[in-house]
Amino acid sequence: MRSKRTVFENRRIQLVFWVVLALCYLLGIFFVGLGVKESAYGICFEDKFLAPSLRHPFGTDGLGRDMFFRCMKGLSTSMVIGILAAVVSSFLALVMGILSAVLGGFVDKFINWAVDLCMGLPHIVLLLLISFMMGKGMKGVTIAVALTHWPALTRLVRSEVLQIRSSLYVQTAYRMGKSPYQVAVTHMIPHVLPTYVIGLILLFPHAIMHEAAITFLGFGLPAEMPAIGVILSEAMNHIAAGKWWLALFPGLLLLTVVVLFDVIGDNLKKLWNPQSGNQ
Amino acid sequence: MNGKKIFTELLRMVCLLAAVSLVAFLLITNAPIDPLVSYVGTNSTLSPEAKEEIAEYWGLKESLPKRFLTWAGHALQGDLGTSITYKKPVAQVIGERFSYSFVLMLAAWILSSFLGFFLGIVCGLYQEGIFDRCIKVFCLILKSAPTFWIGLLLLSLFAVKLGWFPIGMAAPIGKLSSEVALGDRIYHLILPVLTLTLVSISETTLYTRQKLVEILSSDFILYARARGENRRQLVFRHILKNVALPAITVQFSSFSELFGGMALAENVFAYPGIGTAITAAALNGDVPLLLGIAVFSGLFVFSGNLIANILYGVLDPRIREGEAL
Amino acid sequence: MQLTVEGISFRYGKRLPWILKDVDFTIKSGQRIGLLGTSGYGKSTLGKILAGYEKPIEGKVLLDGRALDDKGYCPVQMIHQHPELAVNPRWKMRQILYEAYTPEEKLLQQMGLELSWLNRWPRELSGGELQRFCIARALAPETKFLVCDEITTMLDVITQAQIWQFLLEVAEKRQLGMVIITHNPELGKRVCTDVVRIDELGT
Amino acid sequence: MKKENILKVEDLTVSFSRYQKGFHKTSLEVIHSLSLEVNSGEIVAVVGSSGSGKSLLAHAVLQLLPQNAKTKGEILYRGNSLGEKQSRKLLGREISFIPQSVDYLDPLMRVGAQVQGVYGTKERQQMLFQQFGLAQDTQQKYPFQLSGGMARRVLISAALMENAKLMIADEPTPGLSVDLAMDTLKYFRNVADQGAGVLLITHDIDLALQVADRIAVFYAGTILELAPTEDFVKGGQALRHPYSRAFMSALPQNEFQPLAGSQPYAGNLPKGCLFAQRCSLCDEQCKSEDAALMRQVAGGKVRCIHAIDQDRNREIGNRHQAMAGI
Repeated sequence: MRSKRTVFENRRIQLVFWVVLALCYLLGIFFVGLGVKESAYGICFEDKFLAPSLRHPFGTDGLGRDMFFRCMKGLSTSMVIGILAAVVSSFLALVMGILSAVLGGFVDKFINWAVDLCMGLPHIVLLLLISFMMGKGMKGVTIAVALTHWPALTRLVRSEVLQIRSSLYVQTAYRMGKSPYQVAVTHMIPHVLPTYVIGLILLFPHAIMHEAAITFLGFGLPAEMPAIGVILSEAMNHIAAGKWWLALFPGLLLLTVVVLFDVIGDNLKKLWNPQSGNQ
Repeated sequence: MNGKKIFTELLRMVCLLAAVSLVAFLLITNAPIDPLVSYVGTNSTLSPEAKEEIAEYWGLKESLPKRFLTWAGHALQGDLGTSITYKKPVAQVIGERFSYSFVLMLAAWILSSFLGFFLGIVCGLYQEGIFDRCIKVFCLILKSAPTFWIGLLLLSLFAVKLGWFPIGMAAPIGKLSSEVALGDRIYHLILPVLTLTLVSISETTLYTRQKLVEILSSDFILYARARGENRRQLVFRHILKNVALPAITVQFSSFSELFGGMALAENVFAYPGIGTAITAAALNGDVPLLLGIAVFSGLFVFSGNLIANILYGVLDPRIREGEAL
Repeated sequence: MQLTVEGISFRYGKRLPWILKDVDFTIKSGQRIGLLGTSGYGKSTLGKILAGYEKPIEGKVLLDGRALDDKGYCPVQMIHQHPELAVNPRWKMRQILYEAYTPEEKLLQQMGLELSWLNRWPRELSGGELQRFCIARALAPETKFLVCDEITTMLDVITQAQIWQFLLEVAEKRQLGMVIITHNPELGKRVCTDVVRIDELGT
Repeated sequence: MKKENILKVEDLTVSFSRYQKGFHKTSLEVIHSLSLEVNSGEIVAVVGSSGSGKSLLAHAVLQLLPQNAKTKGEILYRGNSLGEKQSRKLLGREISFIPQSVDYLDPLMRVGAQVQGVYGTKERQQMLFQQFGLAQDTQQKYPFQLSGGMARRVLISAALMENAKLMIADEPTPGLSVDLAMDTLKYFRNVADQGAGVLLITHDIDLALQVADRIAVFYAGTILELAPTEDFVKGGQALRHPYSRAFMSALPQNEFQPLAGSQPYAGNLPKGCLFAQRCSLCDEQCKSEDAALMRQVAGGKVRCIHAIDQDRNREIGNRHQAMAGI
């Protein structure tokens, strides 16, 4: 049996280890957040503005609510929105990407134009407008985030599919009488899937960050719902009074979630395509 | 990049801009707000006839396409209506506030471009060194941290704890904007610029580093080294140009993130730019101002893309002299 | 069976020079025509047009008088210079080989294909082995003509001789028509029934 | 002109670390105890199939291997060891490299400036362009604007910018028929005649036969035989190594008779002689380590203990009868 060091020191196992660790942490937050009861972060005036302590790891806010559980709850709601938005966006991107590459011609031009259109407005402005149209609230922000993340991934999928379509083995397949459908399923999907899944994973943190940003500006989740955006916008009023912990910890939690998703995405990218794995 | 190409590019941009304003118009007018209120304001003191006249002027009664055409007609002549939040013509509001935002964005853009480019080059040259690893982790964190959170932290650290910088606004309170000295404006500008720079620097650094790593493993660098070029010569003769070209175009096509970052930074620092204006407009349901700023932001992003395309055509010989072959 | 090409002209863009200008070319079953000339004079382009990979700007490609249509298995198959580009890197060799038809055991032996290679990934095989798979894949029962575009240029001399030995054997037995594109006149003389220079074909 | 040893490669091994199918890390020997030397006034051709690692030999001599490559063995340039430091002073001056195609030129830099390099002068570059019949405006052009022929002449002129003592060419005339390649390679001949050593790496044996003084047969990451070109032209009995003879007899202009089997992979090289499984003379001795040592036999070097030696074939001859008798 090889000594422990070489097995662990080997890069591929490290990659898998980080992915698993990140996944457990995220699932942990997700389920703890869902499970947290209302009472855990209820209002109780006597311990207002407590600094972080053992009983309240993240301290308490102006209404004495425990920040730790409030953040966990907020983050898991954000994650729900993030998952929903990422799935919708990436599915839209997959369909659009493949359609525009395979059908080409007018469809390709139109989808490219639509992508440029969506990319034309700054992301925050587009989010703002959509959530404004939906009359703010949770529904508004979810739809806004879902409908604004598909362009980037569409371009990625389209360029991947275009590359495969012009490859020699696809042309040979056509010359062997394979129909476009057969080629799409047998040749294209195995190639596009890794890009798609990694795109989906890397899309997720962006969705959460944008949801928090819109909520912070006052357009996302309503004020009474616990959400990182809401917590941070409340924290802004108390910054001048020196309540630093109200701003620090919620943001830190959100940061760790986003970073871990990037870690998972990058490591999977290295694991999946064979050549790069050989460095 | 001959004239014909620039013309088609311009044409494409104009028609995209028109489409963007249509999309913005549709989004905003479908909001659950009564159009008249959005033009007049909830507690306006105008007489019914005046309200009627406004409704007539903006064609608020007609069907959606008709309303868009009337709006577009007025907009082209520079009349975007009056903003109910600031009680001033929208065009004037955008003009004033954009000058503040422009300074903020320009400073942050320049800082993050040059610093990011430099850091990317150094990290790429000394790959897997301690410096490279620290910068990569630093960039990953900055990339993943929400803009407004960074703003809050800077605010609470520098402004509150250390008291070096003002809490917010663009000028000391109670001073007329005309009397505000240049020093004061810069003094109020430092924290927002720092926030926006920190947020946009990570993308540039990582992108430049990635391009550099690709180029270092390219055939022409191998050949240059085989011709006896040392590291310094490699950098100045080959690497800088080949990395700068794509980096420049990316910097110009990232105006959209820049605008988004600016809006968030302004709201954290209560900086009187176009960012705070758009949030105020959306909160008060001020349709003309919201529409005006939205279309303006589209124009801003497109100008960036246009410059990026033109620059690429001018700088890259393969395109500039491609047709000459 | 006869494959003819009449008045073929081809260029990649309106402003680019003509690569092929009204080329006429005919090949009958059992015939092996060598197409010689240095690279960049349109040998591969003509090969691609014969096998239907490229559509000519002018002129027609006829198989026994009928136009070569796009649907179904094309009786004119092509084998390329770089075998690693002609196989899907994410497929195992078995799937690649059986994409169009299931070759019988005897053909695989004849080609020198070991069964253990069938469940390998393309990147685990050498150029010579990949090329054998590409050839076996193209030899479906419906194949009547083979266009070989510099198929052994990248390989070492012994592998080249091995591949041509079994390819000629199969071609002879099935009376296949073969268009053999090469820049090596010695190889042309050795494997072809007659040799043509590309620059003599068009105007 | 005194004959001087320009380049001497002794028992060079180049290996890379890479991941096998599972999770463990293995080191892959792409060049395996290779020995070679190039003397002044001589063109030595290294012939082997493309993709078998020949280019790595050029990069190893130029000290330009990627970081994750590990090398063992000696590389001597005019007698003294060629390390990273020494090569920095020599590359581009005394040692010049001719790459395969225009991809080796910086796409954003005009061709004239690149040919001039860091040590050349404008006058010499213009003189060389004239000498190679390149139009006056070529120096203003960018690499993507060069046709195939122009590109080759530009790359050759770059190599001739300094009067190099050692010239290394990696597949300088890809896809060219021999007669056309000759007008590019005749410059190699007069560079060699002026006392430089030329190492020509190619997969085209016909080219080597036309232009090289000595030919090295590259097989599975090593050189099996290094012999004067005449032995190869005579073919058959004159060659020492069974693989060289099989190699020559497989040529279309010769018998076109292929030998069975294929080259072993760099991943799993057999012990001892690499050609063992395909060799008719193979016996127990061939498996041992010293079977793979390079030996001097009748004016050429060979890596085979049963090497066929023309004047002393007594010992080899009866081995053949014994074999045939079984």
